Amino acid sequence: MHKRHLIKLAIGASLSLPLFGTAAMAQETVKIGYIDPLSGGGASVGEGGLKTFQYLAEELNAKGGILGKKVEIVGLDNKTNPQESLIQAQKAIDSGVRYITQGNGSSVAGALTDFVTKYNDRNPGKEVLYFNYAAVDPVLTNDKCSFAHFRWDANSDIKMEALTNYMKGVPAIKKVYLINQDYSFGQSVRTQARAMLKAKRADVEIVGDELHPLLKITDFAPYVAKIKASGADSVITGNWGQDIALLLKAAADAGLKVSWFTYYAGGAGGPTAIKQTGLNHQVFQITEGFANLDHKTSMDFEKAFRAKVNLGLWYPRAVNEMRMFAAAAEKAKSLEPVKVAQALEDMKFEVFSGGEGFMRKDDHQFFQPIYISSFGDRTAKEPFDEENTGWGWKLAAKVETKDTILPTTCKMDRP
Amino acid sequence: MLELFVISTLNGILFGMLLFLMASGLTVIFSMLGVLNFAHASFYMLGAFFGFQISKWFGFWPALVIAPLLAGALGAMVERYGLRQVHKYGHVPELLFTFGLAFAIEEIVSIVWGKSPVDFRVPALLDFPAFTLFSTNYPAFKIFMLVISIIIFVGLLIALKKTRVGLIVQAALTHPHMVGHLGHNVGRIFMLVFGVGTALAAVAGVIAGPALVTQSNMAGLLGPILFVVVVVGGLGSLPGAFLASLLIGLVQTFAVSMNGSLAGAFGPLSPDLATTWLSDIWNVTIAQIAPIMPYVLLVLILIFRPMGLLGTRET
Amino acid sequence: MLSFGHAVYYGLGGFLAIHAINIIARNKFAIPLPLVPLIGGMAGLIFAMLLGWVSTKRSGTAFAMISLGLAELVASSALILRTFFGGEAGVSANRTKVLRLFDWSFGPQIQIYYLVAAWTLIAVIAMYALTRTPLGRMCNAVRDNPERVQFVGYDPHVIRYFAFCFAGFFAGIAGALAAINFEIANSAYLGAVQSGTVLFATYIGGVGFFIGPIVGAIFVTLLSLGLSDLTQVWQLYFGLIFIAVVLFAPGGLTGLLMMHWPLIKAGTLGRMIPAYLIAFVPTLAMLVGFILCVEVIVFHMVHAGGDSHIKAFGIPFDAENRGVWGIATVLLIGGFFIARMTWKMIAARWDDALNEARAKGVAA
Amino acid sequence: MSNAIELHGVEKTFGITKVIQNIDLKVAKGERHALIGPNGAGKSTTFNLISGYMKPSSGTILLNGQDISGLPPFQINRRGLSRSFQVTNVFAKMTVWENLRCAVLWATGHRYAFWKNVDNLPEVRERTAQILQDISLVARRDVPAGLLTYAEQRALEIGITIAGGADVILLDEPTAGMSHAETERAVEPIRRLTEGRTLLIVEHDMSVVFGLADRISVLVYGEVIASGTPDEIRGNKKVKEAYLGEEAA
Repeated sequence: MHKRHLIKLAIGASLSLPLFGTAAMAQETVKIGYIDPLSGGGASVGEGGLKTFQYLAEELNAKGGILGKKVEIVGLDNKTNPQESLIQAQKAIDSGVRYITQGNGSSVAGALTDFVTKYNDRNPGKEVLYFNYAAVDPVLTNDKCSFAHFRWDANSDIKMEALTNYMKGVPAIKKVYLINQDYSFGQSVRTQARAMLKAKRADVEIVGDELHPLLKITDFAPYVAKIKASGADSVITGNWGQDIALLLKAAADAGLKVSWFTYYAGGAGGPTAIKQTGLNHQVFQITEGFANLDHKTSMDFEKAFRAKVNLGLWYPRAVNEMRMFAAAAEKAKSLEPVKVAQALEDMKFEVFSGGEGFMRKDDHQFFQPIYISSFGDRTAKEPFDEENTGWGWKLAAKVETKDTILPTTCKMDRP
Repeated sequence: MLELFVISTLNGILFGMLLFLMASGLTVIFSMLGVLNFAHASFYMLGAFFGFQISKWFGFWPALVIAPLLAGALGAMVERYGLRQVHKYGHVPELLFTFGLAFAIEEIVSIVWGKSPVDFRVPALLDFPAFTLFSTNYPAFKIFMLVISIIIFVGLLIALKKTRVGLIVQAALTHPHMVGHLGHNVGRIFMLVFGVGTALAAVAGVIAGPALVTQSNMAGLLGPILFVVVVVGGLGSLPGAFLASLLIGLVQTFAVSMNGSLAGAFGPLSPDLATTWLSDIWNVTIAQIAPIMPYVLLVLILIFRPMGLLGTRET
Repeated sequence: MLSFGHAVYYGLGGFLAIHAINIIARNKFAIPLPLVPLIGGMAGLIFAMLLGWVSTKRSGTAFAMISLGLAELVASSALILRTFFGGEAGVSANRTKVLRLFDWSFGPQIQIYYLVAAWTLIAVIAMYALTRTPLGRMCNAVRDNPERVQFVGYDPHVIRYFAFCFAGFFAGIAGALAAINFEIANSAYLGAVQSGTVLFATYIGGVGFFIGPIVGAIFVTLLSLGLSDLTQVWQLYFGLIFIAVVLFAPGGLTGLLMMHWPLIKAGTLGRMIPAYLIAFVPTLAMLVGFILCVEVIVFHMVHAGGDSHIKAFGIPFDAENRGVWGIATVLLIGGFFIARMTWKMIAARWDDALNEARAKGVAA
Repeated sequence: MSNAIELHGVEKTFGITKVIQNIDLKVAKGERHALIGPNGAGKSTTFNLISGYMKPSSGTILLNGQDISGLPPFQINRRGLSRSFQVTNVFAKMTVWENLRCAVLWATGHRYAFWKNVDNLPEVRERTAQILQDISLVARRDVPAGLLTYAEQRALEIGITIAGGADVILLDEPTAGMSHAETERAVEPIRRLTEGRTLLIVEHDMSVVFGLADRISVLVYGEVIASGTPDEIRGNKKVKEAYLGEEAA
């Protein structure tokens, strides 16, 4: 019974052996390895992302590609498993991929950064870059930062900075309850919320601070009872997936009337859940853009995207990522990853949702305007609904790029 | 505080009753057939999804009846055409068969209904707060769930005491070896028991679906806890399963409502230990470890009372 | 014994190995990388010794449930004890930073490959040797008839416990090797998915044969790496293959092959081959029909409205085309009925061949 | 002379049914003792109690003067008592050789050893070979036990029972299901193999019982109604009524 692991591993290792010489130098396409779940529990999210990137690649190709080369997205299924991600990354590199993009799961992102950094150390001249479009663990651009890693999503600290800057101006918020998933991301949301609220709104009382296990709770009623008992008027949560949907559902059942400040209420299944609970414009989300943002080019893009892919654009940042990649390559006049990376550093860019953003050289974190929007019934100014619920996102506040900047502890090794 | 206590008790009992709806079927199947049905929670999930689909077409009330029947029929077929074939190889292959089945059902469900939660709503008739307790609403649907669970519990008791099959099942609970000598009809009884057991799980699914979440991973979330219930209660003991269900329901709900931690009780850890692994244990709150409480309970039971709370059998 | 929690020892071995690499690198201990798996093995062994006594009190179904419960407990605790387990991000290490031996940095993948291969070989030899010891023989006896073992002086619980500890030890080595290969250990190592895959591999390969799990592991790894490239719903096929093996080939793939041994010895195997060939055609047709049906259904359920020219197993086809639907249905149903006839024929031939083999006195 | 086995007031109840009520039984060292009685008298249950397969509800069981009541079977076995089963109970998937070797390993002190090659243990090999010869299965050495003929399995059952070298042997109907000729052939090895040891045997075949036993105890409805030499038992009135009488009728 015991030998199976070993054998499995031996095969895994042999399959991930670099096939020497296959990394063809003169390639006709720019391949981007998209490593995210395409099967299993995370597949619906992963599929959506893949379609987004494929759409963006087509957009670039319609304009002649990057430096005359066609862009191709290679979908690789990591089954939301860090180890599988590494196997897939190796597989991608062996087939000539020099750029990897990934977003779902900070654990995967951590593993990939490590992997890419070590790979670049051990294989000079064959460097690989890793574009992160959604993993928000601050550590990736702080203690564990890497020259090969670039992040387009605002990390969770930045989002909290933006959120607390907004809350600063809302005197109605007096008692805040924190409820988060018990893992690195949830914990960083919680600690940052505590620290930033204390600095900016010392009068706000934190009446509860809850950590619950990740994706394991089927009924949030006990937690909601606790929130209710605490007398909170606002809840801050970084929950995503079913953890946000179920939390909101339980809140609606118990008739809990608070404002919800969330990171991911807009994720797959979230809008459906909010509509179901009837929490009209009580759920807020912090994003770098949303469908109903009054900005002509992004609205046009959204319309075309929905018509083609039949999904809302979840990742405006992915648009930034692909467009900046193209711009950086043009600027460097090369597709060599190291040169592209150098071109990306400190690059200023007019972002998808309007306004200027920049890629900070110190830690490879992208800074951009952040929006706070609420979900509920729509007026003529909000043309798009979500998940056929009839409800849509409405602007609540905009936080300018300069109000999102945080220091970093990153000490990067550069080539 | 009293408010939290009352609400938590209600929630705990409700969760416990839901667990029991499933654990009862699992226990009876285990006693009669000697099979631990790994796919039991999958039938709970099927119940929820069937319920969702049927209530979309005909409304919630027909769904409450049809979905369990459908799931039960499916369960009976699984017994007849699957388990019975494997039976000759012994219990472990039977267990593996249901394990594979659970895996396949989850895949099929996620193909048919997708991986994100479906919009399975509480019927309008019951979509109002039943009562307000110190400003917290208690939804009518949850009261309804409680009532249904209790009705089924009582019905099950009566069926066990009064019907012929019930008596056979009872005999099988205490003397599993006797089942072999029941005569030629044993196949039909097995099929029936399996069907009813899975139908019970499906009932739990239909009523839990709208209140909780109807998603393709719901079986995986509940499955392990179900086994804990059965082991803690004592393999093959229905009263044990009942007790264990309530116990786990209450323990889990109350643990969530508590904030205590070692740091809270004994003050913060000295700074030179603050970065070691000890700080994890020191600062963790009871609420944080609520979901692992059932497993802690399992280990304790195994150490101090290996046959379970009310179990009499060693294996 | 059926363990749903084997990944616990695999994972703990992995974590210990990662921490060991980090500690060795930091303190410059003179321990070369190839010895690190031993540390993982010891970790697996120690935890198996701790948890094993409780879980091996029972066997069979109860053991399966207990192992599952313990696995959940450890996996959930891993997320709470995040200083050691690194939360959900895990702990990483750099394997090239430890003492070098013979100028091997273990940076390049090929060197790791040799390392894994060498350890696998050592472990397989050790395990085989183990089956040849008094304890190994008694393990077999417990599997065969645990009741009788008690009446020749042995405590089956102790034997199960020993077997469990050894299983923990080898799982720990495997975990450490995985950790060295990927240079990271995280809580997914401990999870139910890992345990489930192992279980699948073992039973598809065949329990009760020494090479069974080896065959199973190779088959399942190839399948999961290969199938996920070919079709999106590979997990469904995976589950169905598993069910089919449990239903029709309780001895697993190895069992199927070993069944033929008496025939080979008696020289009557030749008689089976034509029957197999005949049955192969409709069975294949049935499978193709089945796969087509599944893929078409998947397409309509998951990708409704998308591009209907899909590819499954590298074969492109049009999922909207009624012709394809028809072919799929005909292949599935027709294939099934014809195949069933041929299976009966195989069974009859099989009995003949086996009887003849018996008559020759080889089928012991 | 001290007793190998002593039962004092042993009772066993299942639920409300008293299967064994108050058995007192003494088997002297070196004696061949037969336990007889009609079907359902509790003979097999008595065996199960002595060998640890079941725990007595009350009373004490002594083995060579030591209290063994309630001990698990392997502990009792290690103290020198070995039993066979009425329904053949061997390791069906293992060969005859391996079956016997399993039974030899503990007694030769190899216990749970995982550092020795089982094929390189001369004393194990010799002893196994000896038993194999004693039960006349040399020709069937490498045949899986499940494929043996019934009589061969019965022989193997006895072989496993005596292989550990226990000095107290319990045989539960060793000739059950055998033809008359097979039974006759089976008795001689039993006599030879238990030479110098204490034997407690349950047997239905009266010719075997009276031919083999030094003493006989008669068990009826869970009680020992008589104990004595074959001649005494033959002449006992109660026994005639309860048992032999029926047989004769």
